[in-house]
Amino acid sequence: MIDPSWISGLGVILFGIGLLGAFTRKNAIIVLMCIEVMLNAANLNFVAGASHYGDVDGWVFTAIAIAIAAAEVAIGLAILLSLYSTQETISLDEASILRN
Amino acid sequence: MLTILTLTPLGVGLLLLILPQILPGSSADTLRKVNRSISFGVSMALFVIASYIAFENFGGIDWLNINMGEYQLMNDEPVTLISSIGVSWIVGVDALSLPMVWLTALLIPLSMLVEWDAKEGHIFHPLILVMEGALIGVFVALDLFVFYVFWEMTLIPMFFLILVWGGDDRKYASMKFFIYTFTASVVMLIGILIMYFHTGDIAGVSGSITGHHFNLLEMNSEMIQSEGLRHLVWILLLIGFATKMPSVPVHTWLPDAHVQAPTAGSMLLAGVMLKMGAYGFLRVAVSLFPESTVVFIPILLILGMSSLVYGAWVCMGQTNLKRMVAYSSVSHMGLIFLGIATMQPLGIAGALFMMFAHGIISPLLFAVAGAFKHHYHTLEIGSMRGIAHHSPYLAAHMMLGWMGSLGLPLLAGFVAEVAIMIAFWMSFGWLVILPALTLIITAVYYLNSMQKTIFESNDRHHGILPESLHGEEPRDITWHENTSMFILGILTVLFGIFPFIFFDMMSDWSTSFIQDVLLEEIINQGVKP
Amino acid sequence: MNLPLNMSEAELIIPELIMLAGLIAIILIPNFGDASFRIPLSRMKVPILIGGNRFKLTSNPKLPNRVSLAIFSTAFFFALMQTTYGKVGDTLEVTPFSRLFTLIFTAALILATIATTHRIPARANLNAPKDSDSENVATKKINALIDNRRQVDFHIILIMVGLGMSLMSMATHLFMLFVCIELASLSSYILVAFHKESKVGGEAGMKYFIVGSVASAIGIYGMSMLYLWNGDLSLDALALAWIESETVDPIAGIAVGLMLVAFGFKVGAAPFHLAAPDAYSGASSPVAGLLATASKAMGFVALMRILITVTMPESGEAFWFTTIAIIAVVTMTWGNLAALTSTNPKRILAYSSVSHAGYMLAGLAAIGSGLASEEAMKLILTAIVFHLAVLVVFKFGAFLVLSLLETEGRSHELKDLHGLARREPLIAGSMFLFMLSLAGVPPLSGFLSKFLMINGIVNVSAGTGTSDVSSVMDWVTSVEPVFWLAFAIVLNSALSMFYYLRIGLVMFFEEPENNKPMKDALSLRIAIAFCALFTVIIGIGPLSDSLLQMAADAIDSFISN
Amino acid sequence: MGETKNEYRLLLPLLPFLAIVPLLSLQSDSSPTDFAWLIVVAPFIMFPIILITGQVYNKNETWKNTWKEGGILGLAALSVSLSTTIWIVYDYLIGHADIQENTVASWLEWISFDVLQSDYTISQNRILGVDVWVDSLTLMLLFVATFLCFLICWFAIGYMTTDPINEDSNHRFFAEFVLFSLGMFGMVLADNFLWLFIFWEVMGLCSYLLIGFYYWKESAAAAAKKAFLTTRVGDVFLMIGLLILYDIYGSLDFAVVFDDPSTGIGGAVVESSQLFWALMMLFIGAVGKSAQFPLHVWLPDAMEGPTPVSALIHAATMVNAGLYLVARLMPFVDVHHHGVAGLEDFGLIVAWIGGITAFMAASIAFVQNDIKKVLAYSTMSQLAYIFTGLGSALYFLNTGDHHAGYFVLGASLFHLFNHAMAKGMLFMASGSVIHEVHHAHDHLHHGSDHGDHDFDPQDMRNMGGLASKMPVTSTAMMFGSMSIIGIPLIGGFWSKEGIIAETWAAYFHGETMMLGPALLILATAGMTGFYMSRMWFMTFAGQPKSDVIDHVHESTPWIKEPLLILTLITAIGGFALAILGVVDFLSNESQHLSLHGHSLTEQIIHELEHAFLPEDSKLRLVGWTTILLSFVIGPVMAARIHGGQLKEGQSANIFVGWLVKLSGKLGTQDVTWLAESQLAEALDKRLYFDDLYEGIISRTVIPFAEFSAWFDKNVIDGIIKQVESNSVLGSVQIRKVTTGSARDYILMATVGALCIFALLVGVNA
Repeated sequence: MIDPSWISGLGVILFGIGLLGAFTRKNAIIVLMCIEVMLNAANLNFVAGASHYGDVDGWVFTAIAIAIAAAEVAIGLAILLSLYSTQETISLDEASILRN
Repeated sequence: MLTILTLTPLGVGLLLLILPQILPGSSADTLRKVNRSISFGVSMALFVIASYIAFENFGGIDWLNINMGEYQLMNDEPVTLISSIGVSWIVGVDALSLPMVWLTALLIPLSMLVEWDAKEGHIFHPLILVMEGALIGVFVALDLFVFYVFWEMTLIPMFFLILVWGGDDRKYASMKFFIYTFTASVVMLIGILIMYFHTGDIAGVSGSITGHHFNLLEMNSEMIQSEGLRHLVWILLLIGFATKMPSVPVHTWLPDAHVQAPTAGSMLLAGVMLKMGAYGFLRVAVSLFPESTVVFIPILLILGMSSLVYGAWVCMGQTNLKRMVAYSSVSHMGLIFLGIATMQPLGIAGALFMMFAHGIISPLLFAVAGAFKHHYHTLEIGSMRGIAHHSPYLAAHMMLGWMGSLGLPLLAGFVAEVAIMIAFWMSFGWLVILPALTLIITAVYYLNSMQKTIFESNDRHHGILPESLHGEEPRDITWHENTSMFILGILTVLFGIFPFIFFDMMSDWSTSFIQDVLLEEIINQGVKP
Repeated sequence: MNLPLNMSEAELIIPELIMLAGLIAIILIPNFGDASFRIPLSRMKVPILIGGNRFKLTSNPKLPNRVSLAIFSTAFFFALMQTTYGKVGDTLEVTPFSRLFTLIFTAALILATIATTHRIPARANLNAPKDSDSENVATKKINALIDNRRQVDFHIILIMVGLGMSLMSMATHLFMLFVCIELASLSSYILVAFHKESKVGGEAGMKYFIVGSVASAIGIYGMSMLYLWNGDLSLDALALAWIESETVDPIAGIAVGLMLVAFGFKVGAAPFHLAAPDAYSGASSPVAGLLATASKAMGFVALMRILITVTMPESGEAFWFTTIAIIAVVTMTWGNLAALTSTNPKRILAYSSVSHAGYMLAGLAAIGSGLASEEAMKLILTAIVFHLAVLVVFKFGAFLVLSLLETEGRSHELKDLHGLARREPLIAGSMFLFMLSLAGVPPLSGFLSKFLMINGIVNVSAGTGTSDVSSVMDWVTSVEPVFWLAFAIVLNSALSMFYYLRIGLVMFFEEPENNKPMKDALSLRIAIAFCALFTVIIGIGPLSDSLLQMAADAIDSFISN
Repeated sequence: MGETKNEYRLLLPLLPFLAIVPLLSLQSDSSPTDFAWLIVVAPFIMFPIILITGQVYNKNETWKNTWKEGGILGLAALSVSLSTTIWIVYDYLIGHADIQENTVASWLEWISFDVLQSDYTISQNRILGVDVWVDSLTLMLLFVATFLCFLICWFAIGYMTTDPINEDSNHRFFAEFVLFSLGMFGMVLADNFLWLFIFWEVMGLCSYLLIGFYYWKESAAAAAKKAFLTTRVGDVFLMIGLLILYDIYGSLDFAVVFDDPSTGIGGAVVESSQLFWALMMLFIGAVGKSAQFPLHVWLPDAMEGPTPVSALIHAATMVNAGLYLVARLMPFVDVHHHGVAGLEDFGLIVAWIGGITAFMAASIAFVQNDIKKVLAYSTMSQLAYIFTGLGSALYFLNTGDHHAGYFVLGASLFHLFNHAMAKGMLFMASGSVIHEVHHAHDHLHHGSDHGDHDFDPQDMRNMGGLASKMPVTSTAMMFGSMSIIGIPLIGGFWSKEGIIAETWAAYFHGETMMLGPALLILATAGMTGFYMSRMWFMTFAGQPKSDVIDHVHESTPWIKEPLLILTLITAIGGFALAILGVVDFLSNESQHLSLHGHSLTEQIIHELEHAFLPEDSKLRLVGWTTILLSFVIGPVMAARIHGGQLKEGQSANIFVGWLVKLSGKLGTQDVTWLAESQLAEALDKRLYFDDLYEGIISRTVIPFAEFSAWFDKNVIDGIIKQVESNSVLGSVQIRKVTTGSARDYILMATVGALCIFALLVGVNA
């Protein structure tokens, strides 16, 4: 059995990658992926916690979090589509009519 | 009675503002006339009530023997407004507020009369009525929360008066007026809140979730333990009140507001709104924090003196009639601080009378200035000469008002000046030379401005008309303006010759005020009377 | 078999159940039609009512709107009438606190629904374009048809927002709290992006979504760390663990910090607020109003849960005190400064919303200073809740006015407000009233709430100065710094006055572009009038008293668990 | 003026007013002093009536012809005042009322208040009220005021209503005139310093209004302003004086203050230094009002007002207010009656100011060509005489020589009386001259009264030889001038002699500082002889210097009667009063005017002896020097320069004819070299005082005022504006952070999160 701290350590790395990606990448899809990565980092924590405490709650949280992530992606993609249909870009930098 | 006096104009004014918008029909002109008549009628009725209150009481023994804390409440039962934080409706008047209430009730119909034919009259006159309610509310409320509410509420109608009916630069002026005074009064609000926080619960305001109340009558300085904090509260209050008065160096909103305001707005602004500052200062800051007041006499002295002297000098440098009159208000308000700083019953009575006298003289000044604007379309001193030919009545009113304001005996302003001066000499000796010399400066700028407007055309039959008239035939003032100014003029003379109508009452109040509130601190602080 | 919900518990959550039922109903009802199912092998047709040609009633495009209005109104009514409180399952608890927030949320949703009636107009009796129609007319007809089609979508999402928010206020479990917030948030992303045909609609939705998702991902990660730390995410357990740990565990501290980011985004605290003005100006006014009131209230509930219920020590300064205080000051100043020169009324309102978040955060900071007695803490919390409640009236009121403007086109420029007083004196008057209330001018309700806030801060701090000093300077130097939060609020109020008045100014001063009165949107007008009326009567008088009492009761229940 | 005969019926409305006082005296047993309020109230009531009626019925024929645009109404009010005054004066003179008895009784409790005393107790109910104070000083000045107001109002009806320039605005004149009378009467009657000051200021206002009566004339308006402001400077100091007095005595009532001036409120001993400053401040007020150096600049300019105004306000009444005030101060220094010792310096200062002004004004009068300006400087100079006299009186009283003090006090006040009568008359006469010359000019240049602006009807260089054309006026003017010069036996002689003699006496008494004033006024006596004579000769003797003069003739009766009455008083009144012991009466030494038990002849001889042959040989020398200077040298010089025979065929009446002839015989002297000298230039420029003041004001006051305005606009308000613009700038900057890119938002959020961590760690570490 893997020590939970390794798992959460991986989580920290994943979270860092996700966050870094979120504000360095221009492409909205990639940012969306980064968000997924961050959510997965949280999931890893839940999993680690569940195994550490022997608590079933953590598993449940993970499952629900995955569901939330799925919903988020669905909505996100839809929004990105509608953005693309009007502005023909999904670059975060270029879609900046609203500013100041 | 006072409740009626406060709420009727508010209610009727708001109703007149809103109802016609909802009810369809009736032409704009009819509406204007109806609204105007109703507003004027209501304000006259309120004036009658106010006079009744005033004359019923100031002759009576009860009235003269007011002691601090034994207010003659017109409305006996405090009504709880917001029990959760201890707000209740307590109103009352004493010699400090009564003249102000009467003055307000007087000036409202007069200012309506001056702008009888204002454009968009269906809003104008009701707005002034709303103003009346708020102003009277400030003077009668004895609950600090309600006081503050009315205090800020006066800003709104005035903001509109300036914004909608003001001069060319009214946008800037109305914003400045509102933000400037609002800023000062929120600073004051902190002071009020510190006081509030230190009050204990009292019977009758139970159910307060905070355990505190706003009842001014139940507050005293002992409730705040820390002397430093007492001083801080006093200073916070002073900031709010001094800005309203206004005192140098926080006076610059006034000239802008005055120059841009319509005549009625200026009259009310100068006549009553400035007095709110002095009133509040006496009612709240001095009454509750006598110790700080005595400790900070130098501050009062500096503020008063700089307002008076500096204001007068600035007046001399003005070229705009209304601006000049506005600065003269600053200058005169300085005398009020000086009167309070003397810590003499006479000085305080003089300050009170100054509030009243300036309240009838300055509206006259502004009515005159407004008439210039109205009939000659300019306020530039020196752009015209010999106007007395064309507008003899205007010239006469100008003469009277100007003379009254420069403190000519037998006119109301003199009484206050001489009372303050006597007290000032008793307290500060030769320092009196500064205010005294300022009287000369005052005379200089008033005479100069008169010289350069109504006199000196070098032509027996014609004045030199301003270019802004564009060759129009100049007119004298209309009958409404004339009536209004005439009444103010008569009152100026009346209270100049018979000041005791209000002065004795004020004097008795001041005596008991000194005796009950300030004397102990004066002795403690070792201030030499 | 155990029912997941027994009757007594169901009674407690009637408003939520109504919304749930409504959600199902609003999905089903517009689909009712005369479709029938032929029993195989027979000629008998059984009407199944779903599909086919819709009935006249169910095909009416105005129906969803009415249904959702009815749902929110009933929910509001039941929430108002509720007198019994208790636990529902393990993760929900109905308290006066949650009920007050349900009221706030449903009230905001009612207003949003009314405004949407005119923002996304539904037109019954609309025909498809004919060949003879010109291109313009055809486009118009098609757009109207699209509007009709998506009526129901909008209201479904609206109800989901309501459901999420309402449940969230009851949550006693952190994970439940998060899930509910996600439900409401995800729905609100869609609402922001709802006007996908406009360029700004999609963009606003995208920004709000991306930034919001990042924030909530950070928050969830923080929550997961909290789980790692404690192993139990119910608020009670967390609070207990917090008290037991003598010093702040770094993991827990970081976890709370991460969650602050997520909730900070929701309330619009600097520097997490940046997407908010974009979202407000891109979204339709009703949605923006929803974000500024209900969504903000939701964020504050979460903040209060995490900061007060969980991490507030018994005595002494909370570890987050300085952070929140600084955020508060930065937030209010940033919001006001940015609004100062903005020319888009929605952005101005958005920034004003940011600054209001700052005021409320200042209140929270005052509690965190550890100087507050229980009384003072209650007072400040009451002030915050009261403020959130009255915000619905005047902030949403302002957005309603903007909605009215949107019925005739744009509301993105201050220019669109020019001369409103000439055209619509009452509307302009109401708008001015809302502005004054936002600025905190008495006797309006905005004043009362801000007043209570400053009052609370002063209450906490004014007693801290040394009492035996005689000079002002000594006192000033001895007073706890939290006292200056009151000054920060006051000075910011003065600063904010500038742009609030500017809106008044353009309405009353500038010449209108045209003099025509606006569209006769009666229900919207009535809603505006109601808001204006309540802005005044909640400011002073018995109604303000009872609302304050309600808030106080809510806080009592909030503190006690 | 054809309707001359009918004009008197216009006076009929006066009858009921004249009947008021007799009716009252019959009806009531009370002392006439109880009705003293009538003196003030009558004009007070009439003022608004005239003003408003005049404004409403302006241009109405009846109002114009029958009511003389309010003149008749004014006269009616003044007649009430006059008759009441006469009643009171009579009552006192016959000894019904006791002058010394004055009690504090407030007729009007103006304001009442309390004072926090230095022992921290509050005194109860101090009252500043007003009542009537009557003593000999009051009686004399009251009579002068009411009498002259009445006469000059009479004169004004004729003068003003026939002057086309005043068309339709005379109601304003009469209303202000009446208001002025109110101020003057009130000031004289007031029983305390405060009300004295109040009425004093009312007079100031009226002076302002009346000088600026021709308000459209720039010179008139400027003169009015100058008058008001200059006197205002004095008034402010006067007010400070009141404050000090009030602080010392706790009251401003004469009765309280004079009861025992050495004891202040609460029995405190009054320090002389304290009182000195109070008196000095009051004196500065008096200097301003009475146009003494250095606040004298306004009086010559004040001649811009209509001539009746000059006659009344700027010669006979208002300018005397300063003298009245100083005379009122006597009890403070009178060590004989509880006065405070050690105030000789005050007397010296008063005397010096008087001496300087007397000399300066007289020398400037040398070169004036405007007939009214000559009179104005003469007024200034004569008032200065009185000040010198009062200064001596103060000195004597304070050093304990109260006999001399009372004598010179009485003499000074007597001179005040004489001067008022004479100068009022002189101005009226000059008015008559101006009026007729103007008319003649208009007549000559028919219908073009706007055409010839160069012609100045007040310029004596346009006159000459008028003695034959204007017999009444020339006679009146001659007696008036004689009185002013101090020609023996006529009017002013009796008083002037006393002043000069006693001032010298003070010097002989050992006060070397008194030498200056004594020498100055002695010299001035001669100068007075010169410039008054010069004026007369230039106007009435010699050849006509302008073609206008041939058409001059005296016409309006309204103008003539007052002249005649005053001529009579000037010619013999002085002598008569001197014989009746007016000097002692005025200084409160005696109660009545009477022969003091002597026979008439005895008394005459006594007075003559006293005047011409005083016992002290030094004083005898001074007296004769004075007579020599003023009677011989001055007039003869003037006659030599400006005198001359009338035109062929013209003759003057016997009163003046001799003088004209005499002047013709004295020959001529050319003084062109003197007239063109630097000195004459300086005198013509009024010794540069006006330039000096104007220069100072335009270099200091006005720039400073402009600087203040600039400072207020750019610094005090500028700070506010700076805050505003900085906010706007900050706003623009901070809005730039919202770049519109979601990436940046996330970045900011991350930075924020890091900051939060930093804070959390930093604070808790």
